[in-house]
Amino acid sequence: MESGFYGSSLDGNLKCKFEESGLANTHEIMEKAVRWFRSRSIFVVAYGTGCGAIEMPPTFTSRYDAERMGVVGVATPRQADLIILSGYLAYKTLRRVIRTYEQMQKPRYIMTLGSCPINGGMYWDSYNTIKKLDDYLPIDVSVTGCMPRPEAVIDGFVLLQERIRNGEKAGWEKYDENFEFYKENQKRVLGGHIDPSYETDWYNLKSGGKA
Amino acid sequence: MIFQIILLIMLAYVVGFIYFGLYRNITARIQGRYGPTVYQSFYDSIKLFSKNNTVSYGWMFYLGPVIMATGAVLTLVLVPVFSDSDFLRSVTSQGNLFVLLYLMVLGPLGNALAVGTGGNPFGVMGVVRGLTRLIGLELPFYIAVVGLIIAANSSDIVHIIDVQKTAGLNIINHPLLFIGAMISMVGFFGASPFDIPGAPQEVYSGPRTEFSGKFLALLMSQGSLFAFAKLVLIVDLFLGGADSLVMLVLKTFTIFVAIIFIGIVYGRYKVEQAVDFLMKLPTLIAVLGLARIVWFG
Amino acid sequence: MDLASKLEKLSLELVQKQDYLYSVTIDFERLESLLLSFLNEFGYITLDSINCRDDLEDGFFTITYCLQTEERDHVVMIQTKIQRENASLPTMHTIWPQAEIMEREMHEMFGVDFPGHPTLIDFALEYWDNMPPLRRDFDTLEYVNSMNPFREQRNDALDAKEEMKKKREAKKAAKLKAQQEAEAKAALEAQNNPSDEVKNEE
Amino acid sequence: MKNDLKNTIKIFHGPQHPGITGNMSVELDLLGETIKRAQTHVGYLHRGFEKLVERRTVVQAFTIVCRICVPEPDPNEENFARAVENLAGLEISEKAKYIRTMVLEMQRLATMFLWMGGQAGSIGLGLIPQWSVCDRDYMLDLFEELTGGRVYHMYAFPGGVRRDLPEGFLDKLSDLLDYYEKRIIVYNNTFFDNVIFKKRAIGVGVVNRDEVLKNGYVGQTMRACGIQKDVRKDMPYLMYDKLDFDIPIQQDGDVYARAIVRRDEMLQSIRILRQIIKQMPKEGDILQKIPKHRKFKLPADDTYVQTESARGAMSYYMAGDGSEKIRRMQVRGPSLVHAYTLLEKLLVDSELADVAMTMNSLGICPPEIER
Repeated sequence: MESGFYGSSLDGNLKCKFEESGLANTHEIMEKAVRWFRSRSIFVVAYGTGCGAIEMPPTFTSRYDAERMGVVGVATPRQADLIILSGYLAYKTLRRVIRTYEQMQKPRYIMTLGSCPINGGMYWDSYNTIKKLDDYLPIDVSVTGCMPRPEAVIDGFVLLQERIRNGEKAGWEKYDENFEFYKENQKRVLGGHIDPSYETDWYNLKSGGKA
Repeated sequence: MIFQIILLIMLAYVVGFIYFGLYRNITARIQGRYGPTVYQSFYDSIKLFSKNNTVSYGWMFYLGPVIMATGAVLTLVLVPVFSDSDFLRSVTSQGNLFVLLYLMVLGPLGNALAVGTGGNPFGVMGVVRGLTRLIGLELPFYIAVVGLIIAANSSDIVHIIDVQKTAGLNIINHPLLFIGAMISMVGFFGASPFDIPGAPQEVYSGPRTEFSGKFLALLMSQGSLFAFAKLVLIVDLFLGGADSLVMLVLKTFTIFVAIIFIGIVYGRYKVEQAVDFLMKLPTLIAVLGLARIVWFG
Repeated sequence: MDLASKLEKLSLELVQKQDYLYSVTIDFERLESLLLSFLNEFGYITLDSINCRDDLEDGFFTITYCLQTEERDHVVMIQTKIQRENASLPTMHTIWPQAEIMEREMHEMFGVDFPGHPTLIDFALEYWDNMPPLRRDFDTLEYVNSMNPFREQRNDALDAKEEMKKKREAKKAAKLKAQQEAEAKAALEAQNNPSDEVKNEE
Repeated sequence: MKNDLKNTIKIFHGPQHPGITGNMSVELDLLGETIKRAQTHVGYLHRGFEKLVERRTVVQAFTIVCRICVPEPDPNEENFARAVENLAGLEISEKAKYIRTMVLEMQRLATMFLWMGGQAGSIGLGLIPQWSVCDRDYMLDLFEELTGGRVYHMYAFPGGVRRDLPEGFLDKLSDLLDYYEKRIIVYNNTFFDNVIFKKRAIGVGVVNRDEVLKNGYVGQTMRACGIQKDVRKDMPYLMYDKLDFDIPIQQDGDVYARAIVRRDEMLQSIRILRQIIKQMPKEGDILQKIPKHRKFKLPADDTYVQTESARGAMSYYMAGDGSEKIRRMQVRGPSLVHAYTLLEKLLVDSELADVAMTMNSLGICPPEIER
């Protein structure tokens, strides 16, 4: 993959043109500007995967008001830059989350709330939740707590904005680079049934319940 | 001429986005919070233009936003911005209200074509809702426009503005027509209670569900251009146009705030309820206004 | 209570467990007919919940049906025992529609079969290929370890048990030290003022 | 049936959807926008609580039970605490009873405000969620002062409550209730009397009155059909038999009737809280010592407790076996039957636009369906 193709706002061709005409700086400045705009406008698709979903309404409504920082919720993953995974993920949820994440357009970021995606949290011995989310998806910001308060979530937004502004390597770049690693992990834990496919009667399975 | 058209589009782009930012800001204040900055929509649109796009359903899918943007730009250049000066009047003399009304429907049609290729059920559902709603929205607005044409004896917008200079503003002379047109304008702006096509609780983002990145940015830009064009059209038709930039901003902003205030306190109709409502009350009001013009001058 | 005398005719005993809570224990063979007579004759029209308890040591499941009357002012638990191996229960979904989902859940979580049940599909689990998870011989920790690697501890992470032990020992040591110091002090004082001690002794 | 489904399209309403009340999904077969078949799917939140509790001692389990229902944790704590008390034969002091009752009613109010936001949001009335979630936050502030936690409180410990009331707490609560009373009038004007809410909600999601009792529907779904039942009155627990309150009912059984019942219940909650503030004993133990509470052994017995949550009766079945661990704890919340038996039936022949509204008004809480 050509480096900088996704990471930079401008593709290599344009960069060359700038450099040819002695305007290498312009490219840098524009890059910086685009990064600033990206940090200033974050569209969130809030996937309420767990308990943390209960602190999402306060974060986005009038008392804490994340919208003043340019963080605004959208309905579909196609339009979103950031997906918030608010808590532990059951295996069943992880399948949907992977699909949702892969539907998002680059650059895309992941933020998790709570301790459970980090190390299992309260449900460390639960048979139906995953313990280490960063094996399966690249996480940009983890907000700890059970659950994190809205202030902490907003702090997470600020951290993410700083990272975007500084041009640090984001999770989706790691996902592209280590795609096989992530897919292998996903396959291991989800037993090969990763994507909800349109062919199988996904919801009328009679797989389980064998005594 | 070309220069003026480009200037007009830029003006509309800036004013439209600032209005959209103000819309978010004012809504936020009513809801008891600070809200985003006024320039937030700029940030959003620039960010979206810089996003990658990996979704493709064929060329028709790409063409949809372009057709919508074409409709918006053509509408814009056919609406006279200032009443007195020829500045920014662009090609208004080439068209009239009928062309304008036709062009206003171009956007939804282009949208329908693109979303149809996209194949997302929510998008299709949103388009069907949008077109159904359009039937209801157009009726009172067209009746109001026909009334104005009869009253002014011309379908030229410039002439309608000129008539208002001598005979008084249309909002005072024909208040019934104004009310009918305003109610359908609320719908044209996608404010509650007529924000049915993109109802997030029902069909995600409706027609926009599959659009992302640059196409979403294009949709947003055409939305703001179109919003500005519609506001100017209402000002031209009912408030006698504007002779300076200050007056233009003042008059359009008043209309805009009225639409926000109507929208914020109402929930969302179901689509058949909306058509039912629009076919009854605003249509009745507009028809009464039309009858008044026809029989009493 | 009225119900108690009615049950006595069926040679069953009604036990009051708490306020507003009664229980009846019955053989599996008579369960279905008793549930029907509770519904049709005694007026217990609401099925509140069906619940299964795994008594692994004794080798059976204890099934509890919680019923309420129209008044909803008390609960009667009807309990029965079924074999753990190839467990099977009559389905109640034709009588109480809500039993359908409760039985589906029990089928998934305990592996109890319900012949005649229309929708014994997955309830909460997906692609589950282990034994039903709520059976007590299912070891969830072992399953977790086989599926998920745990995150390694941070270098500066402390073991809570060890730390508590250390803390306790430190506390003990401090206490001992204080005691010794006090003793030493007392001894020192005694050395310094032998006369006092002598006086005391006297 | 088969013929009906011939020309339908199938969509999944959820799990990532703004119009769903959490992480669950409804599979819909649509003909146009009319729903021909609906099927609920859960499992996205399954943690196996009932298994986890079996692996923990009473004190350890006490910290996780509140996570069973996220918007409304306190009825879970109350149920758990009362089940343990019933099994162990503990009697708690009057003050602890009063405090627990107070916490339950505070939680009811907070949940109602959150519900109001969801219900208004489901018809696109974006103003009300912004206000009501903020109003709920003031209650959470009080919770934080009382228990140390904003959402999860871990407060109702078996044998009493974990902490005493902070100084001046009751005055603050009283002030907040004054504020709420004023706010409910505002909400009444903007939301409950809203023309469009009435137009959308009246006649939608009508529950058949005959089925209510048989199918085990509880809470507002039952009371909106004119059945005056409430666990707080019928099987009183804590101090509810000494408090004076009414059970509001409506006759129509539709979404609007349920909304009105909830509004009236908010007023009743305020009324109960005012009485508690007046009657709260100044002195008294708050926590009865459990002997050997770390290695506390539950007797081999079972019990079934019910608490009226803000969405209906919530029941716990608990059995001990003479060891430190709990043998079996089963949670039966109101959502299970509502989300399956009722919702799948109500959605048929209704429209896509009504799905979010109906779900909200039934008070469906996914984490409690599947635990």
